[in-house]
Amino acid sequence: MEGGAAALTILVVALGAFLILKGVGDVLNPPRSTAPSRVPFSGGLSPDTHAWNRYHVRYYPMALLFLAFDMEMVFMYPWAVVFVEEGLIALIEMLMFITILLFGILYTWREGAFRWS
Amino acid sequence: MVGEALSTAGLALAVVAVMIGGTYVAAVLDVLFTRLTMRVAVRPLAAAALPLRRAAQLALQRRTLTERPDAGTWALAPAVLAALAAVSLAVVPLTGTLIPVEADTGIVVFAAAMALVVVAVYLQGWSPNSPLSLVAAYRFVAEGLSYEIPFAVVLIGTALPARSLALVPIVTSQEHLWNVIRQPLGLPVYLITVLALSFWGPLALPEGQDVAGGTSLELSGVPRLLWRVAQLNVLVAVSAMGAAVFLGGWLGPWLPGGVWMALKTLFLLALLVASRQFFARVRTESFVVVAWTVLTPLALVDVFLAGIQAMVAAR
Amino acid sequence: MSQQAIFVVAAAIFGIGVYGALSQQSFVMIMMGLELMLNGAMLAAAMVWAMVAGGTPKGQLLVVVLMTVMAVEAALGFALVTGIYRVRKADITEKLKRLKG
Amino acid sequence: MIADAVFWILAVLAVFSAWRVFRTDSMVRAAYWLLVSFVGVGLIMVMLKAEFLGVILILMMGGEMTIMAVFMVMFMMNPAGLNPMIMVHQNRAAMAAGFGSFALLSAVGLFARFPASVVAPTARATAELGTELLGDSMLVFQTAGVTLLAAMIGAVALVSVRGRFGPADEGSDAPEQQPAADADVDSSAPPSSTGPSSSAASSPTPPAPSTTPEVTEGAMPADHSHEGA
Amino acid sequence: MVVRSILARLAKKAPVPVFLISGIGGDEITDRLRLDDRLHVTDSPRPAMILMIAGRLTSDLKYAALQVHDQMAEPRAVVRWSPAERDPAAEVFPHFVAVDAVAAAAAATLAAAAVNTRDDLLAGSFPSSPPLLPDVEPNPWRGVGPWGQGGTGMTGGVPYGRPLPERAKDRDGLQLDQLLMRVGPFLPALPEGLILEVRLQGDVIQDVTVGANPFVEEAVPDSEEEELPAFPGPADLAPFLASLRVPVAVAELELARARHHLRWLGHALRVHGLAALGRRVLALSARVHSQGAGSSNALGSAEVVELRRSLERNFTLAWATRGIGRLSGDQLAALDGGPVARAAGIERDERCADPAYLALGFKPVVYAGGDALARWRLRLHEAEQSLRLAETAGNSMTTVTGTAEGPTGPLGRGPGPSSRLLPLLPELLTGLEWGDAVTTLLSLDLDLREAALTPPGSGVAPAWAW
Repeated sequence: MEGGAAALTILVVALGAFLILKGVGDVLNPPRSTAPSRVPFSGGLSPDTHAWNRYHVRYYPMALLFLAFDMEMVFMYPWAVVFVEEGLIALIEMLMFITILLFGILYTWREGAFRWS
Repeated sequence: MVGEALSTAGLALAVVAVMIGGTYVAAVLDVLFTRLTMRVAVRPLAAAALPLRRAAQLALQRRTLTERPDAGTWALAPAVLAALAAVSLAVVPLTGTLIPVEADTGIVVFAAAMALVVVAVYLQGWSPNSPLSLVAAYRFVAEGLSYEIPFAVVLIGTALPARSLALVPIVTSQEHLWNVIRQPLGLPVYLITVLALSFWGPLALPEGQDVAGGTSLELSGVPRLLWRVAQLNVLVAVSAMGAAVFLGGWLGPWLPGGVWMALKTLFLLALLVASRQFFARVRTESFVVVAWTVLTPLALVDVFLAGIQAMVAAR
Repeated sequence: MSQQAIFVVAAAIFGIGVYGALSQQSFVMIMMGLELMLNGAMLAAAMVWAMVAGGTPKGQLLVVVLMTVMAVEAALGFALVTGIYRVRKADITEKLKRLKG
Repeated sequence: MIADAVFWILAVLAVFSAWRVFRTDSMVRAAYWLLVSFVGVGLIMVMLKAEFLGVILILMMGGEMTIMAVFMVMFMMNPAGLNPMIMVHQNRAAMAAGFGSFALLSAVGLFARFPASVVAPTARATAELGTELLGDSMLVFQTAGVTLLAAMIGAVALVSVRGRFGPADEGSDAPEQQPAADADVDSSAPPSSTGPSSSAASSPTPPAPSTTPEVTEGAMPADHSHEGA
Repeated sequence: MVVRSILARLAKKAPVPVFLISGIGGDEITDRLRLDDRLHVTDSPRPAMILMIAGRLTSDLKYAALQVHDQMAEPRAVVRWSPAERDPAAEVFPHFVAVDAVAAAAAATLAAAAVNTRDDLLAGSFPSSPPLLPDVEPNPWRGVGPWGQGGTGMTGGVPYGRPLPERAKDRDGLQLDQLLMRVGPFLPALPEGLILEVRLQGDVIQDVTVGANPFVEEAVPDSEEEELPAFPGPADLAPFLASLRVPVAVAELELARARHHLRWLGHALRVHGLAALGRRVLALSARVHSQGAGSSNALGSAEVVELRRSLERNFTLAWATRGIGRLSGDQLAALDGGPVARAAGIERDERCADPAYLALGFKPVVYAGGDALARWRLRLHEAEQSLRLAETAGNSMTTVTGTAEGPTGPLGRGPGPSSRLLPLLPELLTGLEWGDAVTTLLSLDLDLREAALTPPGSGVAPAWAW
């Protein structure tokens, strides 16, 4: 709890310090620009459109795999704490759980879904 | 009440001091390694001053804008990155007694803060509305989703012998044998994943030359400086954590604990900083495949080996 | 930080989630509404664990299960959205209704 | 006292950001507002001594919301919200349902009597959860594994285009849709995202969509929302 | 003010951040500038303080240079050097520091001028260069649409000055937006002067159009201007072009080849993330230069051997380039030899036809991989071989004229190597991820200056003749 307060303080201080430094920079040298200066850099030429687009994420199967696989962490942390006390049963149960999940990676890999689609 | 607040402030100051000092050292180390690789004369004093001079130069620049950027998230990105680095550094015990944030779930806090790094880098690349920067942002998402699991899993491995997620027990559990020896797969996997996490060296995918700097492509002046500093902050935080969980933290003979911790952190920091002189940047796709099919299984093997080892040791 | 206060906050988050899930046209936005509802539920569950049930581990387990549900929902939801977009070239619910008719 | 203040700040942050999710045009911002809401709830959980659950929630959501952002940008037209947009239907009914559920649940919370049994300050919450997972609730744990595996395989099989069941985009060139074919749709609001639909899309860049009917949709809240539909 | 002066004093000894632009006749100078300790060459114009223009700008380059100038953060200034006495492009930069020096001294003078100009900029005694392009939005939009943002509907109009990208088909079956990206002539990762119009869906290239070569100048027939000065071609090709007409010392040619390959390697390593090592290789290439032909030892070959050994062991470099940018059989045939073909197992080298080389025991280096990995290994191997040849060649001269094996491919037979490669780019790059596309482009060693000697429109009469 006290630790949480300290961590929160540090978080807010760091966040604030960086935002303030940026503000100071803007006060020291207020940004100003012309339309050509705002063109995004790609080697000296201008684009036709905005860069923001319906970006085709080529690794979306991997992203979905991550969503599910990431959950393993929720179970693994409490498991790690009691592992030594529980002994063999803990090892076997987690081995089972992880083996089940590893099939997911195996399947994805076999489908070639880690490659750019 | 007041005393408590004062001690909290003191600990927060310690974190800030370590962060600033570490960042400066990392910047100087980078200059030194770069010049050594170039095989040009290295003047230590000039190298020590160079990061400050560069920073001053950037501070004097007028920041540039892009066409309709997302100004809010653009300003927030470096601040978020630095704040995450600060929080993750704060959970690392600096000595047996100087523990800025004593959390029962220290490594979970660390992993959570580092998981949010993806958010900061993605926002940095997304916000300026610039094509190459956007490509870089999405690259880092691919990278982030790949390194996160092995990164968190090898940290869990260090919690097994300690029977706790808090960092002080994890360090003291290494009294007889450091985790780097006990769990030989741990530190290598950790170092690879934190390189990806701090987008540095061979895994600086979102800042590659092929995207002309990517996430920092449109940055000039103070925002660029802050982004560089925040990136080094992350390097410092992960080095300190690596020293604590794999190299026995403050443990060591003859010297005071703080010195040991500083030396070990420096060692890992130097390794990480130097990596960019030796390894070419890898392809995003290759990294994704390897992270899932090699690093993740290796990390899981590491955890189970650590578990068996801890179980045998407890008998 | 009483039971009641936390419950009201959880209810507010849940209510916003209900609004989002019902009002949004885009599938992904609907999923955000669902996630918010689960967010409120998790907060309530955590409160029950800490303040009502006296720290029984089952309370924590409930939160973990809710989190798993969220991950599964997200993974399958995104997969479905991708599949729908692939065929229909849109991700909004109206289009689906129209295609049915 | 300070704890109360912190709680209320976090609570307001969580609720405010939850509300912003549906009130912002930029998909990235929407996803990260949701993340802020989760972070707020996670921190409240930490204050409730559910330290592990709170932190792990933030850890999980960091990844999940980035994926959320990435998918939303992928599928929403105008993902950065450069043109203002409101993609809502039955707005008023939804608003009523939202308020209704909030009022109902709050009433339950405020007026129902719960036993007050506070978690022991010395409790090792994470270890207890671990023991529970490995002991009594072992089945839950293993079922979760199987469920996650099913989710992984299902998701990957659904999306992967080079699966062994042939190309996934077969039949993806939908015929031109006739908006007026369906009576229950407001005919003034033709399909919004069919601008360069099938036939037009075969040429790499169709002309700017300003002349296609899609512009009528989503321009103004009043034009757009299908209230009472 | 106090803060500013303290910062300015601190900043004075920092390397000057420069954005390098290399025009006609500036190719060797930019390499030397990269080796200058006083300068820090940036990847993007945004953090640069000095826009450094080495060489004469053609009209195509001029506009891009103006754009880059305006993109730089203030305070900024232009420092330039031109080989031509009168440079019409110079007039567009109203305020610039002109460096007047012979080509050999230009790099050092430019660097010194950059340092002085930076110091003056920071001290406020030299005004920051004002924006040069007119402050006009790409599209008029203000006030249009319900919120004045320039668009109506969800995707219509030109919100904030530009339209939104449009959807297009994709190999993946998801019809998402296609982003048209114009990359060009000054993107540091690409060959100097290469302009590409790339259509990206996600980070995968859907379509590539190669833009006009900016080094090709069209003389305006009725202009009052004096004749354009003759285009010299790339500097490191000069001995090879000379050998088309007269016999040239083998040692000189081989040194030039080694220099070219090392120079290429230096740039490639920088783009692959090994900037410091790349600089070391560039410095090595410059040393090969200064020792020149004739001296039979200490040409840096020992260093090249060591470099080759260490790079062959660099597994991440191999990993980043393996399997990238393979050419099909037809494409290789169109190249008619050269390092890219030799890296794909085609043993063709003009030097084999020259008795002078055969007398030295020359055998062409051939690699089998055909990918970017094989190409850089081959070039490194050839550099080592060339240095050995130069050491043993003594005073022997080439005997064959009319054709020559240039560092990038055969010269004197139809279009030059880069002119042969450029038309292959669309086919080669389509379907690649952007990073892989850059790796591919890099590995081909395109030289737009060389391509300007045989512009595509010039038909069968190559410009080797002059």
